[in-house]
Amino acid sequence: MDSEKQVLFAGFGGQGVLSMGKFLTYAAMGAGKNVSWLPAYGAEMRGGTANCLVTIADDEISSPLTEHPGMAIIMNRPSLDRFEGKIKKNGTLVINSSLVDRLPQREDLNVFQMPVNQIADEMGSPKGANMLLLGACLQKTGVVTVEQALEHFGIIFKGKKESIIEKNREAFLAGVQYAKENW
Amino acid sequence: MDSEKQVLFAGFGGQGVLSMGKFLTYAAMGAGKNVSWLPAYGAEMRGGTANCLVTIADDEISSPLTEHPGMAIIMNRPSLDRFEGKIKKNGTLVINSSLVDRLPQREDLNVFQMPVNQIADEMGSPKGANMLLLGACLQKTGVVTVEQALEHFGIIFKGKKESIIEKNREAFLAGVQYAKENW
Amino acid sequence: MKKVLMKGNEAIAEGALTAGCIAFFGYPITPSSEIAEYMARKFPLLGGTFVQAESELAAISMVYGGASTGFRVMTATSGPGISLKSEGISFLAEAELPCLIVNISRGGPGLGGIQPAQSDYWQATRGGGHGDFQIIVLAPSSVQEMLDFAMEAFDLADKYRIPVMVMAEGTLGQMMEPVIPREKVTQFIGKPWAINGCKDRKPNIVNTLHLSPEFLEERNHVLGDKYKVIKANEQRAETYWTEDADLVVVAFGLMSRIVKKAVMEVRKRGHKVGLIRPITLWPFPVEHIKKAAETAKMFLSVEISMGQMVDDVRLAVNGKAPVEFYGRIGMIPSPEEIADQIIKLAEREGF
Amino acid sequence: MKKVLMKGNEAIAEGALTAGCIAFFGYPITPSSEIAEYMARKFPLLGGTFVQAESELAAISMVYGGASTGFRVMTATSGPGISLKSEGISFLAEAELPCLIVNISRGGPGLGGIQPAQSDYWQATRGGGHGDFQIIVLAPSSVQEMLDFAMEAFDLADKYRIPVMVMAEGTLGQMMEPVIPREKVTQFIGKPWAINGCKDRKPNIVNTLHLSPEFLEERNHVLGDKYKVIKANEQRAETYWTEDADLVVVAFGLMSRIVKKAVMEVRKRGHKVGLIRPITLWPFPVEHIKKAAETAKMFLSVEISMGQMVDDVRLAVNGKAPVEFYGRIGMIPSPEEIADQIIKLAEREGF
Amino acid sequence: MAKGKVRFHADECKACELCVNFCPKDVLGLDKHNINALGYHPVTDLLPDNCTGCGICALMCPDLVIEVERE
Amino acid sequence: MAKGKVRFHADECKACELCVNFCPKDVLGLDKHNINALGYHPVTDLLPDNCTGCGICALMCPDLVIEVERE
Amino acid sequence: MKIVAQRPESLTPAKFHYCPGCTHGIIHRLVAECIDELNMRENTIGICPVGCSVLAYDYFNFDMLEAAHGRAPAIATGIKRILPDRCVFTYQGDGDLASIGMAEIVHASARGEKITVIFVNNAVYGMTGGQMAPTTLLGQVTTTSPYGRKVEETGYPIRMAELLAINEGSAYISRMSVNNPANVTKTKKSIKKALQTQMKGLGFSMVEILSTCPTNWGLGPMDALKWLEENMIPYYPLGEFKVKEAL
Amino acid sequence: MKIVAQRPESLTPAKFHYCPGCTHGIIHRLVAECIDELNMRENTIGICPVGCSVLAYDYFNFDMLEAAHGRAPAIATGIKRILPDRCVFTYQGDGDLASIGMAEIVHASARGEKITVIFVNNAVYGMTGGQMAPTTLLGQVTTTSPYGRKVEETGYPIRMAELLAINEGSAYISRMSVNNPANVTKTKKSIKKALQTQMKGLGFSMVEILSTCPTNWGLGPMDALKWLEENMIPYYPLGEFKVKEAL
Ligand SMILES: Cc1ncc(C[n+]2csc(CCOP(=O)(O)OP(=O)(O)O)c2C)c(N)n1
Ligand SMILES: Cc1ncc(C[n+]2csc(CCOP(=O)(O)OP(=O)(O)O)c2C)c(N)n1
Ligand code: SF4
Ligand code: SF4
Ligand code: SF4
Ligand code: SF4
Ligand code: SF4
Ligand code: SF4
Ligand SMILES: [Mg+2]
Ligand SMILES: [Mg+2]
Repeated sequence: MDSEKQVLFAGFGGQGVLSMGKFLTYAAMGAGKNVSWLPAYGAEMRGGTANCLVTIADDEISSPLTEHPGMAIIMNRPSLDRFEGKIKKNGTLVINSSLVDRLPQREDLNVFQMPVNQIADEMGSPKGANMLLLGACLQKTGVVTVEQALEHFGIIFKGKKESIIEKNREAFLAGVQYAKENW
Repeated sequence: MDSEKQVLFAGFGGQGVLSMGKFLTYAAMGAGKNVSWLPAYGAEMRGGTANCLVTIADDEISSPLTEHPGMAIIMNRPSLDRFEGKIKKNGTLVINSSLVDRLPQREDLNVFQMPVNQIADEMGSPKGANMLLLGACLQKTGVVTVEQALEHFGIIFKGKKESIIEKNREAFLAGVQYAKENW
Repeated sequence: MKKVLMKGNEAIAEGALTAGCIAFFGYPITPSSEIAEYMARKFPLLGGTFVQAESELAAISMVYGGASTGFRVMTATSGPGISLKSEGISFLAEAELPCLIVNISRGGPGLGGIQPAQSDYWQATRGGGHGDFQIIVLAPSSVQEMLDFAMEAFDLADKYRIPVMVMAEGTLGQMMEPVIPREKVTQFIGKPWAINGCKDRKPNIVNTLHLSPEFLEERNHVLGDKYKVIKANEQRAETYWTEDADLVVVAFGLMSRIVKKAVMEVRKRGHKVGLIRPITLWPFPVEHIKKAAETAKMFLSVEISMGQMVDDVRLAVNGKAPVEFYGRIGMIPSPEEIADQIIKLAEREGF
Repeated sequence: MKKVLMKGNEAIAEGALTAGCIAFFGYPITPSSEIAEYMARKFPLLGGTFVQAESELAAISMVYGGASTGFRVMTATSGPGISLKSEGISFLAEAELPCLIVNISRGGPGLGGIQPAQSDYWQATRGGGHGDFQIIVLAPSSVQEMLDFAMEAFDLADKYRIPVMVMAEGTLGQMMEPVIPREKVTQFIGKPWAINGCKDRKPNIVNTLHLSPEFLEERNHVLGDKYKVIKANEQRAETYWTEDADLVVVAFGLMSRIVKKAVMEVRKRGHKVGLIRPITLWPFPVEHIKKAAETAKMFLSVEISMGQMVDDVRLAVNGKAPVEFYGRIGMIPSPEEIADQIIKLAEREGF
Repeated sequence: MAKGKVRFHADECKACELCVNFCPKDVLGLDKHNINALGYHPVTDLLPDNCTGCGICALMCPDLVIEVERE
Repeated sequence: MAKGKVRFHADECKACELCVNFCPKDVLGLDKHNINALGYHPVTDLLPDNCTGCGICALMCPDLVIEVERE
Repeated sequence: MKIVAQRPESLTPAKFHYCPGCTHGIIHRLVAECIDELNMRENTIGICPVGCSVLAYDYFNFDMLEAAHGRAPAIATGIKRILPDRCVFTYQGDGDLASIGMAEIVHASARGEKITVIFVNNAVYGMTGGQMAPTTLLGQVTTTSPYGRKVEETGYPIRMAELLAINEGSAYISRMSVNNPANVTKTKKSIKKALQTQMKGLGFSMVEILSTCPTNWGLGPMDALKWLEENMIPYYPLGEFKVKEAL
Repeated sequence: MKIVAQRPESLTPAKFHYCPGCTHGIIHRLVAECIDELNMRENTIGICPVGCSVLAYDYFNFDMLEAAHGRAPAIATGIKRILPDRCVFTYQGDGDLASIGMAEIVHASARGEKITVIFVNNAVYGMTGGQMAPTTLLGQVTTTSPYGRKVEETGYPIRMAELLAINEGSAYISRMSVNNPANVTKTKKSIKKALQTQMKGLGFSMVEILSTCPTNWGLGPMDALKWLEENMIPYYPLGEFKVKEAL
């Protein structure tokens, strides 16, 4: 692992991309890293796109910004169009293939696909789509380990109902499973 | 007459000092001079003091301001206190002795006094006090001539009722008369 | 035409009417209220619109609406009123709506006093609102210029689609001087962007919201480019006796006339002093100052403030000569006082 | 204390609470609303006062009332809101009422966008209101500093009886970083001037009206003298690698962190580049810049605006070296972009 | 009973189901097999023959998804 | 009938004559022989014996010129 | 077959950005239909507020102006005074109209300004993420009344229609709702009446419309309509509060 | 002899700067007397407006604050929320309260802010030299309605007491007048009731007081009182519009 990792999450406003990023941030902080979570806040308008950038480093983070994240988690088509060109050379691209109907044009990227919405719908928890994808990503890339993430589940969802936490954990683990089986 | 004359009018807010100055300004303009009329506007507050400075010149007026007017027409005591020291050396000071209960301390000034309020009250036109004093001043000092002033009476009071114009003219002429007799 | 004796405030109103202004929206405040009062008397006879707004916020918003119809409209106020209008002015600048905004300025900060001041200089030329924008600011120095600059302001506003401010010390609004009236303007620039009903054309939109960062940036560059053109073309100043001057005094507005008299006085006493009088406060007459800085040994900014324009003088001089400051607040210094200051400086520096 | 992950907006609110702030008056606006929301959650539990005002005008007036009681109070908003508060800020400055005003700034002018910007710099440091006045302006660059500067702001405000603004790009308000909480402040300066009922003393008056020109001028000098003291004592900046720098970049806020990374990058490539990060935007760290200007061959002001702070850099450099500008609007340039700019300059100038 | 026909701009449907709930003839429902560009299961006519063309669905649709024709 | 007495801070009188007009006993009037520091003929009691001390003059005086005593 | 419902000409083809089930969309359509039916599209100038409907200039197919927050009635005044024969309306949310824009709306009404105001009351600040509005109901949870709106802290929700009906300058004032088909139809009639009031020169006209904000209420679209009916209508009675038939 | 009328302790010895016969002076005295009688001088904070009464801080003998134009109710809110047991009142003119300060007064009332407002309605902007106010009567000549206020141009005078009485947060709202001794006495009673309403914590209280401006009306002091009686009272009826006795 490098000394500094930057992960971009992007999708529609309602897809929970900001929470995905926050989750990762908490988990990394719990794992003793320096972290920052930076949303491109567009919340003043409904129905727009949303994205956030998580930086995880061993040392002080001088810039919580980048134009070239090492990894991008893309939840919809417009986000792929917008960010494909920005990902670092040989970076990682994770795609929600339920809502992205094309593959990247670049050939240097490590691409992983998952029909997130379908799987979430099938599981009966459409709101769990983001946790599904996150689980898969962590399983595959180890930005933080799945164990580290699970450890901080309680802290991250503090104040939420137990049933909701449980649903999220289920989705997360299903994602982990999916990655193990398919990626 | 110098190429530039500056006359200060000062008194209470309700004493018509601003109109006195305007009158002189109109008259001087009518007489072909360059003029400016500059009030120390305090009208936002009631019951304060009021003063204005009239500049009359043959050439362009570069500064409509001065700290040292050649002539001051003082309608009340606080104004004397405030402006006595400012009048030009050997300048002219005209005092409303009805409301000014002292003489100036400076000895270089040409001083003229007139119990303006008493006379105006006696004439039955208390509002004519300012015109009384102005008439006297012009008669005495000739900043503009009495004839020039009378010529522009109609223009200056344009839009006012004829009876009001007449009252003012009467007061003005009474002032002229007073100066002839007493100064 | 024949000279007429007028108050500065009346002259500004008369200038606006002569320029074809058809609506005034304002809220009274000393020392600017006579402008509104003049309009209230005139418009009912001329068929224009006078609205006493419920506040300065409403007034500038009415100007926003009025200007968007393409007609010439204006408002007038004093310091605190400009503060209240500053959100609106930022909107007008971004929407590129031409209009006239008058500040007959008084002493601050806070409620302050109603006496003349120039301490709204920064507000007028820089931070009078959020975001990157500028408005053209004209500073008249006589009642005649109050009238003339009101007309000029409307022309500049239409030409560049920009709000134009005329800023004058309260005294200039209150004093009377003879004024030559001008010919009524009857020809105006077409305004195809105006909001007046979309008959026979596509709908027009007046808007300042730009949610996309890229477009927001583009808009700022459009404005920025326009400002560059204005800076290149519209810097205005008067210079007196600067060619051989050791000391160049910089002063604007009525203040500049007082300084002029002082400079004349001091010249008589043998000191080489000159005067630059900025007419446009924005764009600031950088070129005039730069030129003078080639030969002058010192500059002196005289303001009725604690020192604001002096920054612009320093920026223009750019270290070529020392720039001093002399200021009063709440009162206009007399020619004698300024002359004393100049002589003190001249003697100190030995020129 | 243990680090907590916090949004910048929450950190500012938490800092204010830690500093003993007992009342928040505000009106929601993106990207600052979380400050109000945080206070709305906390005050009912802590016994303080949260009032959602009907407008920014009302909010700043409530702050005026609240601050006059002598307690620590605050408000928070973004660009357009500051414009609406500018009359009130001028009043607060003249009445010398200590308080905290937060601007989580976004792109303008007009409604603009909600993306980060630094284009309210002029408004904050100069013309944000009528009349001659200044407020102290602090620019944090991390979420930790959002908390710390809120505390610092209250101390400075009380010490100098002056409104203090914390100004941060929207991004800084929205981003999360780990933060070390601080000890709660429990000791405060006495405020004998406060309005709280005249028991056992003469009545106190909070007022900004000064009808006498002489007294108005005196008040302006009282303020002016205070500002001089603050300028002498409170200029703050961080400098990195300026000792041997040919090119000194000046940048504040979150922007300065991006620049820092770029500068590190460029240093690696052998160019002698340094960074000055103004922490106080007013008083501007003139001394730091002057010092750097003794050796640096060039300055570069990097801002998220069309170029505002660059004026202050130029005023401080005073012609000793050229001062260049690079800016974006609506978006924060990346370290890569800044590095490119610096290298371009370095190569052009040959250092 | 009048005969009606509904047509959809399915790409603009946000699956709010207001039309579904207010249709007096239970004509409408969400198409669980499709996801539109907005990411929603768009509206469809499950029982087209029941439609009377009353227009209530269009009246309640906030997004002008539905056009209604009546005989 | 009650007996009253009025005293004046004559320097503060602005000669508005509200007291004069509202006094039910016509006690008050302006002193035409005096001008106070404000430049007005100040109020005075022309018929002091009529005063009942009813206080109406003080009630209506905007400038707190009048103090009233009653037996 | 004849078409009984289709996109009015006074709307552009642009898709609304509103959340699923948000009744802003219904209200937009009603306004557009009225303007079509009154044949005034080319004669109309609309003013959008700052609020979720800030982008209405993209949706209405006639001249549009976007106002500063709360100032729409003053802007409308500036336009209408110069172009008195145009149809000028503002479209405003409850934060915009009843909070920051209170002075402007009261004065437009007092002046009898010949404009029409479409006032969308959804009891919350939608655009900025669900803060309390002056119309938020007692007990209602918002991000700035996280423990429910309490009288002691924030006072009472303001009934704008009743307040403005007091002013003599108000010629037509009503409160409507779009919570069911019957009310939607009534709302449309009321909007048309308000526009006609303006064009007849009778004075100020406003239709307050109770509207939903599923997103910030945290309810599904249907539940939101139900919440509106059960909670808002009892506090904000529907009806016409002022109807001036002629001068 | 016992003293029946003398300067209240709650007034300083400073002379009023008001014009001859201006009833601002009477109202100042009434407020001071009420505060004396309620024994609250040391517990009171007053806020003066921008208007002729801007200098009231020189006249009232307790803690005073001078507000920006129209903002007094918001300032009062800031103080009262922090010092809830103090007596906080604003003193405002009709330009200050009903024009530029409309939003602040309506919201203070809606919030049920526990403050008292002394609202001096003299149908004109006194301080700035006689411009039209929102309360200027139809036909009344002012410097900005030089041909008489006309409905078509400026709409209708606003009746603030009636308007604010609509708000549930208003606990005591009255309109009084100081045109004759009987009404002055009633006004004083009403002011006291308003202050008591505040101190009992019942909500917002306001006394609107019809007052003269001889200078800008161009009338002598007595004629001004007569004009008030004959022209203002018919349009602005006197009385109590809202009296909440207890919570
Ligand atoms: C001067 C100013 N203050 C605050 C804001 C932030 N703001 C944008 S919309 C809004 C409230 C919108 O609520 P509402 O008017 O009820 O409309 P809705 O979104 O609910 O339809 C606020 C406070 C702003 N843009 N400008
Ligand atoms: C922001 C602002 N706008 C305008 C003014 C000017 N101004 C001072 S007092 C006043 C009106 C006063 O009228 P009113 O409130 O009726 O009080 P009155 O003098 O009649 O007692 C105005 C417009 C100001 N000081 N500040
Ligand atoms: S037109 Fe009527 S019956 Fe047909 S689908 Fe729509 S609501 Fe149902
Ligand atoms: S009402 Fe419209 S948007 Fe909602 S589900 Fe039906 S068609 Fe789709
Ligand atoms: S106390 Fe009564 S009787 Fe005596 S002077 Fe006064 S009003 Fe007249
Ligand atoms: S009422 Fe007062 S001010 Fe007026 S005349 Fe009588 S004593 Fe003098
Ligand atoms: S936030 Fe509320 S009001 Fe705004 S679009 Fe969404 S549902 Fe509608
Ligand atoms: S101007 Fe009018 S309100 Fe002001 S003090 Fe004079 S009479 Fe009273
Ligand atoms: Mg709303
Ligand atoms: Mg008044």
